[in-house]
Amino acid sequence: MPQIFSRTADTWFRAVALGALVFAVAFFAGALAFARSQYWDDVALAPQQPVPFSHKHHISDDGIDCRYCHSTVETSANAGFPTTHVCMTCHSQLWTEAALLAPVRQSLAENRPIDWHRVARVPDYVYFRHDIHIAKGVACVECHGRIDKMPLTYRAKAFEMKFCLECHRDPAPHLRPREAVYDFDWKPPADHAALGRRLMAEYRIRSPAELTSCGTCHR
Amino acid sequence: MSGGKTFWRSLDEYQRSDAFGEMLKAEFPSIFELWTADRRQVLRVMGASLALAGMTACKPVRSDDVVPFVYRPEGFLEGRTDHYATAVPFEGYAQPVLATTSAGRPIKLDGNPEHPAFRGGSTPFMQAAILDLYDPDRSQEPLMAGRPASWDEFDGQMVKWRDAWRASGGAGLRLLIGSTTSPTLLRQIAELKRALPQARVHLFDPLGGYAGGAPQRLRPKLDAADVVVSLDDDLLGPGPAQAIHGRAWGERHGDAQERMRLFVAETTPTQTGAKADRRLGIPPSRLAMLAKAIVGGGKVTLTDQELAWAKEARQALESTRGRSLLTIGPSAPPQLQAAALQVNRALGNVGRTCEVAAPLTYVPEPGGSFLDLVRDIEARRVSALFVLGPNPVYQAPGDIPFAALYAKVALRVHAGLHTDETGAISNWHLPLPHALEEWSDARSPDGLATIVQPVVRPMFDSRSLHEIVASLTADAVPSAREIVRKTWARQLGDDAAWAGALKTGFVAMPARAAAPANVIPPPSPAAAPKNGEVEIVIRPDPTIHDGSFANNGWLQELPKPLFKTTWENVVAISPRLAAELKVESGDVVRVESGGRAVEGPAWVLPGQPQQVITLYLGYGRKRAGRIGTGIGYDAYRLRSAAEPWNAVGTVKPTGERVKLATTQEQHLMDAEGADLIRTVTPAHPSALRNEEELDRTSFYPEWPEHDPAWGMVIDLDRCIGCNACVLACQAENNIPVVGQHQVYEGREMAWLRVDRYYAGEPDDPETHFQPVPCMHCEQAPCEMGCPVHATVHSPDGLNLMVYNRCIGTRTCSSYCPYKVRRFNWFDYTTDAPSPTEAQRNPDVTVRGRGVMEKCTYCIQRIEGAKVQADIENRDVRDGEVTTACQQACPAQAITFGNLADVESAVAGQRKSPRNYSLLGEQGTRPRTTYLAKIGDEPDGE
Amino acid sequence: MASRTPVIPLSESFGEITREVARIPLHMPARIPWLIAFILSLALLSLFLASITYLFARGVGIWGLNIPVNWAFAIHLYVWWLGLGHAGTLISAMLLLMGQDWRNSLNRFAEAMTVCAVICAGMEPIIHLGRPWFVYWMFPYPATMGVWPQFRSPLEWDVWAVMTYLIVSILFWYIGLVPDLATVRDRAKRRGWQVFFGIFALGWRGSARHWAVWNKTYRTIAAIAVPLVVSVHSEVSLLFASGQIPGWHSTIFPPYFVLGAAFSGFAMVAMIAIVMRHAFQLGHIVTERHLDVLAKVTLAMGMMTAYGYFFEVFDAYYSGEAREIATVHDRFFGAYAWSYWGAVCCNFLPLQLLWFDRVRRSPVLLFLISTSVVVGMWLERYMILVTSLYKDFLPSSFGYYHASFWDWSTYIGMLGLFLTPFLLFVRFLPSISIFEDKEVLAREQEEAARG
Amino acid sequence: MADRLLGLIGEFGSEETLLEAAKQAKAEGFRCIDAFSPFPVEGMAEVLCLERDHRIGWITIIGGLVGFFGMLAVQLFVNVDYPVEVGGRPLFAWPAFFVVDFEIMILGAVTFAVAGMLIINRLPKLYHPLFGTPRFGLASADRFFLYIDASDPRFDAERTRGFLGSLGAWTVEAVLP
Repeated sequence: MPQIFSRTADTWFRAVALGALVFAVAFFAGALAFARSQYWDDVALAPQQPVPFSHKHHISDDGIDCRYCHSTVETSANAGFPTTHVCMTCHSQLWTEAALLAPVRQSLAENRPIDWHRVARVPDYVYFRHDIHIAKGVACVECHGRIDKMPLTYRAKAFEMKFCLECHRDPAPHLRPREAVYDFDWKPPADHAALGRRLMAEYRIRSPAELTSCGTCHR
Repeated sequence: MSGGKTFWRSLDEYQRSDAFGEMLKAEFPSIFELWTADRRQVLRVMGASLALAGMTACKPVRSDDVVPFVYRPEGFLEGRTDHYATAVPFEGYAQPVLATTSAGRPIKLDGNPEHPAFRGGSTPFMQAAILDLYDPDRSQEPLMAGRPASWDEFDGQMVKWRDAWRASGGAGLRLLIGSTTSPTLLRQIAELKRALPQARVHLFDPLGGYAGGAPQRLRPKLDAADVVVSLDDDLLGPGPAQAIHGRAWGERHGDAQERMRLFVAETTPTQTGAKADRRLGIPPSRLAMLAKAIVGGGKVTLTDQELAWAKEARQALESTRGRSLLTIGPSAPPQLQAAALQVNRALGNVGRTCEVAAPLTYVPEPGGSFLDLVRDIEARRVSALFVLGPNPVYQAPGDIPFAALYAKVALRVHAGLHTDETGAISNWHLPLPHALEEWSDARSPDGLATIVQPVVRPMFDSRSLHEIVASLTADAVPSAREIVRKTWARQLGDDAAWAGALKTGFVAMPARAAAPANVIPPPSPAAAPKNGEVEIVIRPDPTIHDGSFANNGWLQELPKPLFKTTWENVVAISPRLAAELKVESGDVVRVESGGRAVEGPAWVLPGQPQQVITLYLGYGRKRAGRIGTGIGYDAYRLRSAAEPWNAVGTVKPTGERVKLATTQEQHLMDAEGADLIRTVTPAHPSALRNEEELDRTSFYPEWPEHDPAWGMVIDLDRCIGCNACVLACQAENNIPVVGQHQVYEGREMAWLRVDRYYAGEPDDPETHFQPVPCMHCEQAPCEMGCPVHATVHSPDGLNLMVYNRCIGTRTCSSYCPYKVRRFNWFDYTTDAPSPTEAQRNPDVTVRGRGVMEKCTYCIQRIEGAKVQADIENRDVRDGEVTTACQQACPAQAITFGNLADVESAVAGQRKSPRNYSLLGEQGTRPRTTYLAKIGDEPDGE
Repeated sequence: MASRTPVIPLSESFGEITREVARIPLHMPARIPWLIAFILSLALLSLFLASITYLFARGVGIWGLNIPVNWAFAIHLYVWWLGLGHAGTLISAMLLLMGQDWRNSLNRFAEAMTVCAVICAGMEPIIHLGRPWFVYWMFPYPATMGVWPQFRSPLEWDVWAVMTYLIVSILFWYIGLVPDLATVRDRAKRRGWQVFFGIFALGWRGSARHWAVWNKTYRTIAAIAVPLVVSVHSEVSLLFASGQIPGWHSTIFPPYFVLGAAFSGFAMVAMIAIVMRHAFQLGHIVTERHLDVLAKVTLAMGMMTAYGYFFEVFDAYYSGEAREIATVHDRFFGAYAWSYWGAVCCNFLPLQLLWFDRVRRSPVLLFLISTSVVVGMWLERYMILVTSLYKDFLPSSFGYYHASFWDWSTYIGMLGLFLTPFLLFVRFLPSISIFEDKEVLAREQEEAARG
Repeated sequence: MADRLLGLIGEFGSEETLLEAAKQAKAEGFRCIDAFSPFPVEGMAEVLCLERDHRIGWITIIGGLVGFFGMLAVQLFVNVDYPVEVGGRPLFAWPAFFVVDFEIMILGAVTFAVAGMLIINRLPKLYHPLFGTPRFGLASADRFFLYIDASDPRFDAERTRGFLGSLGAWTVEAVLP
């Protein structure tokens, strides 16, 4: 009986089998990694906006409070997007001729809204509310990152469920006094843990079981 | 309305292809499925940018557009809802509502809680009115001879006509208006008569009679009555005062100290009869005789049963003088109405349990009835007819060929929400705005007026009825708002008073003195059937009413309270007659009367008087829109102008059989069923069957108690089966309409259903209603079955349904002993027509294909209240969370709240001996429990 | 014992057995009938693909499902397919352990049938999902959602049970196949065949060391597979028994389901044995004696299943639960009484003929009776599902189920999903265990020699 | 290299003769012998002293334990990682968990057993010198072979060939690499 396979056949066979195994593992690992990558969660991507608005300039250089533009952040689920009118309260005086601001002036003149591209957004079936987070001492920076350092606005955190859960499971380290919520330079005190515990009690933060109950965010 | 253009065009294109609409209806689960218009355009029309709640994949959504305002409208807050007090019309009466708007679009209507009579109660019609606002089939621009035209063109024509009328004093000009209570319209009519003395205003009121209205009305005040005897008066059924009566009913039932006793004799089963302590089914031909037996005097020929009922009712009336009430239905002959008035006067009831007052609605002057108009057209005395609102071509009685007569009028102008049967054959059709879009006013049945204020910009190129009427005489027409304000100039002259009236939603108005009572002719017996004939009773449909709600998908799919059929009308037939004729529910029968005939599916209705059949108005529409056209039979064809509510004729099966889209089979309760609906009696005050029902032994360790612990109690003694809760739930929770075919298949989506059970003899059964939402079982079988944690329990006791986690195994529904879960068999929502999706509640996820859904106890409201309380650093107060069904219930049969709070209303009701769990023996520990009905008969009978 | 007729005729020889079986993949004796059957099954498979394409495009609403009957064809066929599959494992594993030599002519294709049936069974719950594209949520993987599967759900149990069963069935079938693949490899003349069988035979040489380790492994797996079969179908039954629906909520379900599964499975094996025997003239290997024993086992399983039927009724009355009794009445006289009586008639009436030796040995009659049993068990699974769901507790939510066109097309198409791989197996692999039959023959010859 | 003898292989006509030959070879003192047969020959394992090899059993048990406890660990972990109340059932619902644990125990046992069998038998082995022996193909049909390896201390090409012949081998062939 002649040999069917060559002497190297077994090596090939094992290589292929191993390769298939490696591929399968890599495929799953790749899928998991992809779901956590920028391709999927859009973190740190600054979309092209009609006006290259700089949060860095307005916050750090001009010292404008978040609430000046996002005026409903304490009273509504939505933080509120500034109307053209709000932009023009300043820009009718400053940079009135700047080419960059032409779309804003045009919007006011034609009474046509500016089409901004939303950067921070959760899926439709997630019911996020700004007002309660502000009221409980969760700072802007917790979700939006150092927006005061962003010349162009990008998504700072992956708005995935795990990200939300991280804080809902253990809110204490993410809390700060209510008055420091808009302060980007706030430094936690030495005993951050004690502060967290105190604020948990003071703000009557609900238990992790309640905060991680599905109905808290999904309805 | 720059954005309106493309929107129109697509609609227009759509409307031209009727065949397409037919195909949609036949072929697709959602009648709306394929029809889309550009969503963004619509949102711009709505005047705000917002993301509608929609369910997409699990991917975090990529950057998309956000379109802020240029100027923020005053008082507008993104993400928050606003409430406006206004009213929607029903039979010309105001139904005071609180309109909830989100991002500038109205999303929900509820009874105005400040209103002294409605006190927050709603009816299904009030709840459904919002869908009419977004009806994509509404007429959207003036039509001249069926072709699009502009208001400018119309105004141009108007100038010529106006000149002619001025010269002739309005000779030949006739207006035909529907039933109305609007003080402004009444004022305008009076002014019109002064300006054009030759013109005449006719009333077309198919539900009040074609010959004109009664000069007096008995206005019941049920809350003051200990005994109510109703002769064919469906007090608790559909009607402008349903919410008021329902409220009174609720206050005199359940845990009320002084219980109202209700005697009902009816010619066809109604909700009122279902709730009666003593019910009697009686053919219309003997109703007068029965009245005579109660009024007393004269010899009567009645059966023993009828006599016994009459005797008991009479005794009850007399034993509670001043606290009793005899009421006669509007469909009974006027002679009987007058007799009832007499009896109530004699018993000293007037002023206590009822009032006698002039009608609030427009009463035409002599010669102003519809029949007078018909005569005048025949006599060629009418050269221009403005049909302002009603639809006489469809709603005229069968013995008047109105379509042909109408065509004889040279100038026919129709104004309405739809290009309906009348609009289609008019020279001009003018779109009217929806009540939520324009200024007007109206009066609610209790006599108060409501200023109807717009809560949204008109979506289409419509013009207010008031403006149209004004333009008949005036060259320069003020805006509707100015016209309405002028009416109220004296009472609400200053801006503060006006603003106050708008805010509260009602204005007191002086009652007009009642006209003197007419001389009462002796009751004349209704036509008796000859051998082989049956008596025919004609009634408005329980959900579509007179046909004006035919294009409302919610109301079409709302199960009729007693039949549980949807999407068509039936011919109600008694079990015995059905046996004689060998027909079953679903067999088509042919009903003939006066040489005219209709064919419709029979429905064997327990409690229907034996030789009586009932037809229901409102169906058989030819031009209602995509939803309402071409379903059911048209009972108007069998009506006669002289006697619109009754007829005599024959009925026979055609041999054809249709499948009815019912949501519940007919069931008589057996012994086992009696466990589902329980009745307590003075002898047996506890609803519990045995001690075991309190046993909470379980194999499982208990989860920790939690505060709050949400729970609901439904009082079956108070429930009147009106379905307001069902529609409130539908409106609140974005529940889709799935269409007739899907209901055939058993796929209706209602989260809350009102089950109807019969007990006893089919000829004279007890009828029970039982609203069934999700029970939020503490040991929920459904949750155990879900492999992916898509339905789980929250610490505060909610049985959560996480749509975005659901993969659609349907195990939960298989395991659910109550079968309250609903499944998205197809994609019922994505491609809903553009305006209707604007109604959706942004706080509730719109469910996509393949996921389960069910009652959530309105979790969006719970979470909203919790967040508000948390912001204010306090606990949620009792009563702060109301579920949509609870809010809507006129009879206050539903209580919701925190069971862990011993002070709460719901915890109090749980302690009632009437409290019991549905299928409690299954160990599911429902959080929704029931309070048993209260009967005066021994238990189990 | 010695007096019984040998399962393999003593006139056979090792070489003869080798030749008879190996000629099927290598030379394909019944080329035309096979081709016709294969084209037919491909047609069915295309029907299946078309049906699920439409299903995925539109949603499960294309089936006649509703609330309350929100499970029907997909789930009852899941149970049915899995039940058919169980016989393969039982024949292979249980009878191996019990030293029943007659199994050796049947086990290979019975196991292949198991694998095909389990593939079909596994498909059913996936295609019945509302959102099948999220089926992977049933597995615990580290998702960015942070949410995990729910291990208290019988459906979750089923996922693991069916997955385990599928993998174990394939492994058991495959390692049993390896020595025979080597046999065919060594008979193959064409290079393509040599490579094909060579790779899958893994270089099997029939060494005594190989055999020793192989034997231990094979018997160990067999010993594990028997409780696996019992557990898998018990779990399937718990999918129903865990619910509180009258007609499901019964402790009798696990044994009742397992017995029913074995019953239908043995009938299915008999059907396939008869067809193969006829198509490939395997009369000397699959003998009348085989049919006789198969028929006896089927009869025994059938009688035990009948006991389950009886006991289920008895149980309902004994419990005194009104709803349980109502469900039993409903099965007897309700809208789906046809499915109950159909199941009873198809399962148990023709079965009684198997008490007669002549019937047991008649391939035609046995085939017909087996078909009747397979149909009967189909009806039984349908009956258990639909008659329980359509009337449960509240009369208001009673509702009827009628299978739609797409229900039927998916089901009939799925027969193609079953037949296509099975026919490929018959065509390309040794469908009867060569070495095990030689083993039997050797033993018989030895016994004969000893007298 | 090419003609270095690896061993000798003798062909027998039946399992009895093979078994007998193996016994004799063993008695003769040969250690490195192997037998090849189309089916497992009863008694051969004892002759070749293979019956005390319990590795497969242990591997299976280990696989079962890995499966059982691995799955249990997953179940416990997911309920600790995200505790959710489900139908009032306890977080650690042992009876429910054991169902899946049992299945995965079986899965682990079977996959370990199969993998162990392949590893112990050093399979797959597509190329093997024996396949080059002209008559070896019959080992999977109806012939029985006894192989004596050249590495056996008692091996001697000529004498061993004669020995095999004396055992009744029909043919004796040299196995070459």
